[in-house]
Amino acid sequence: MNFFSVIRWLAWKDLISEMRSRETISSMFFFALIVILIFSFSFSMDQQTAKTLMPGIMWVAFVFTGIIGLGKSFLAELQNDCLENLQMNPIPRGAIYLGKLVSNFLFMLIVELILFPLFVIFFNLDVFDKLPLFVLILIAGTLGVSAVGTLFSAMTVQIRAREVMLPILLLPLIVPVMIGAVEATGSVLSGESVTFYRHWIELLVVFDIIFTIVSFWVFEFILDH
Amino acid sequence: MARFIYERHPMKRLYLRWGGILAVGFLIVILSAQRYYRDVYSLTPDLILSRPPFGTVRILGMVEAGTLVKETPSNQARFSLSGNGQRIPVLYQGNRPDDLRELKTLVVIGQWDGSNRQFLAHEMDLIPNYGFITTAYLIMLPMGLFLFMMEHRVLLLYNKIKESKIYEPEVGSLDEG
Amino acid sequence: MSALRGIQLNKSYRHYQVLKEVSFDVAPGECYALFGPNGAGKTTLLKILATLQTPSSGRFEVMGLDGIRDRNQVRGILLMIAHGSYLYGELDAVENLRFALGLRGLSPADREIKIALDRVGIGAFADFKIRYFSEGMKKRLSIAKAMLIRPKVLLMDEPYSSLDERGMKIMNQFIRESTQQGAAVLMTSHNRAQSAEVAVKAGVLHQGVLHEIDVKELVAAHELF
Amino acid sequence: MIRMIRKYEDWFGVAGGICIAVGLYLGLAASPPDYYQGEVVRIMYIHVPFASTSMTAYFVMTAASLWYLWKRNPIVDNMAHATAGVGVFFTAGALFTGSIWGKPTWNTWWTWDARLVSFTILLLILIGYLMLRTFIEDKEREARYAAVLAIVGAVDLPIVHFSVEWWRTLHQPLSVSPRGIAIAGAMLFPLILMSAGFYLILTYMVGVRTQMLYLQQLLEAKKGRLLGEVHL
Repeated sequence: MNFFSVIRWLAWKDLISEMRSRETISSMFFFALIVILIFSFSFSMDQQTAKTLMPGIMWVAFVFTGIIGLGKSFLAELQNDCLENLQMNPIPRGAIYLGKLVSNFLFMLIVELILFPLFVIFFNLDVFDKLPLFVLILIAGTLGVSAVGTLFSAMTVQIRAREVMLPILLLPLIVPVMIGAVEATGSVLSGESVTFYRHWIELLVVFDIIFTIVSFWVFEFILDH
Repeated sequence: MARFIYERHPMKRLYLRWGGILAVGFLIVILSAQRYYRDVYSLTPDLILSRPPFGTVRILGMVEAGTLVKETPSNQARFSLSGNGQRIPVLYQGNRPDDLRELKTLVVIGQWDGSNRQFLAHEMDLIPNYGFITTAYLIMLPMGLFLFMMEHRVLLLYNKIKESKIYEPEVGSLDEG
Repeated sequence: MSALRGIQLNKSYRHYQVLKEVSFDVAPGECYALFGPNGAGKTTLLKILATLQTPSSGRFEVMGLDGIRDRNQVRGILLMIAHGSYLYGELDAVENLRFALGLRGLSPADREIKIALDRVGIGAFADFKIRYFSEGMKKRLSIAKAMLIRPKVLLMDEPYSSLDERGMKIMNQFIRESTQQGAAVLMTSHNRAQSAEVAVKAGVLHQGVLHEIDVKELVAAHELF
Repeated sequence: MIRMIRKYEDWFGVAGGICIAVGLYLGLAASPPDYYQGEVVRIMYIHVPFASTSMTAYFVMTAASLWYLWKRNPIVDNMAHATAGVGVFFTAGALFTGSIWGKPTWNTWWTWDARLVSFTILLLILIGYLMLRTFIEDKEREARYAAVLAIVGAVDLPIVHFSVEWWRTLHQPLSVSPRGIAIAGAMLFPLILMSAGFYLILTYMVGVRTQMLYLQQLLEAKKGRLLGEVHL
């Protein structure tokens, strides 16, 4: 009914806007690129250390770019008071959350999928036989970050010092995602068998489910009195 | 009198209460300092050699390697204890001499025998690390301060709310003319 | 039955009480014009009625529904036209209309949208991005949106601001049409002459207190407050 | 409710003070040193109460936040706010005493142990909570957002704990074991006394701070109403 059409409309609106301006994705992409370059200069890695450090560097870059994208996500709604309009419309608040989650998740995932081949080239990885696993980890980790991030993006966009508050609130909460994603990526890279890192992927999935549900429920209190 | 202070002067009551707590705290500090000098404070071997003490003292040092000789039936042990570049011979006679090991740092308690130039120990103790304990318990100070500030602020606010009057402007606003 | 009724609404912010015991009544087909100096609480009153804020005490009814308890139904009845145009800069005029209507579950035919745009005089700019629109054009687009939605209760925050002479005429024409179709309109305004053409009731909000005045006074009086 | 707090809080304060005083004496002087850890074990009598009270403080804060979202009682929000302020202090105390205890026992100030990491995250969330509250003007919105943050944090903390625990066991076998001390009866009593004292003091502090925040708002409201008459 109305619920899913609202999600579709919101995601459609964000995707169309992004396709026309390319503002968010390009800024996320170049920021991530710079983060990667700075990391590789500051560690002066050889082949072996590169392999051990790579999952951490990759996820730090992804989360930082994610924060950039999340910060911009609700900022666009502030122009022309669009957020007020969303609040005044007779639509379920959870649908607004899910609509924004879809677009945030897609933006982050697109940037990550562009960056991932660069990682493969920069760090000389051979990943081609395990590509589906990597994509699964990417999706699970990104969903975790954007599920919590969309909630806090909506929260911080309406307060002072929003640029500072989003990372301050978000980063401590996504520690489990970081640990799970970095460990799973590292294990896949070092060629361990799936049984050794299955629990990390499970952790990510559980985190995603829990926080999508919790955020979906509490989002009502952010947009509504 | 007490009732008067209690009800009419909440500020005074606050200061009295915290003065009392401060006094008790001060007393505890003095008592524990005394106890520290009696039971915990320990000398080092070089101090023993330069200024031989009287009575029971505590000495902190390390059991020198290769000097420990245990005499099992008589519960005795001989070793030399080193610290600050000096060493003194120790004759230990007491409980659990098995706990003695070479290269172990410990505290021995006993008397200095000036004529034989050796230390007669009857008890030993672990290294006193009261520094850590004291530091950990020092957190009670900021905790008290925090609480004091809060109580003080509450009373100030009560007074302010009681005293706040209707605002009276000096001149009429321009748009009232 | 009244379309919009406020009953002893109070609102206090941190520093001052904005609204004091504001009560009013707008019947269907009526237009109520609200005047008052800057900072008198007009916009706050509208935001409370638009369910964006809660009153500190008191209540209001929209078509007999409680504005706080049944706010989801109330939101379906109300439409607000405010300073913020609620438009997305990267979408063009038609897409913005489709999005706004889509959130309310409406999907008008292309021809209806074209007619609405032509009536407010911006048909020629239908596929321009909103980013390039002037404030007056955005306001006209808002009128087109309201025409398509046909709400039962219309809230307008300074409808005449940033509109040209023709724009004001279009606005008044639209208000007249809406009231003839049985809609209730509550507007705040600083333009006495224009409001007097459509309003049947008027009030002055001064220092948070609402005084009802006669509509004839709107043109006759030298000074309202 | 504020009247109730004002009426009963002193009893909590006095009882807590007595418990802590007696507990300190028993813990620092009367109880025997631990066989393995020696005198250092006395830090336990302050560290364990700090740790358990800070967790309780977060629990209370979450409960108050849920209650606020349900009933919208401003005093409950003040209470959640107060608990966060006091909780920051207790959590920092737990980390501080834990770190000091860690040095003589494990010869390190810090280790990436699951408890330490979860307490650090707890501290960060609490500080973020307090910062968030200072950045919002609208009181009602401030209360709502803070409550949401508290609830999300409460859901997150157990997950953080488990993930760090898994992570630890993977990277280093637990050379530093959790503080498993076989607690003798003579040590148990002062520990219980200190814990009880800390819980009472926590209640007292939350009471005082709730009052403080409530009165601050009252004063602002009072000033504001008077100013409102004259200016706008």
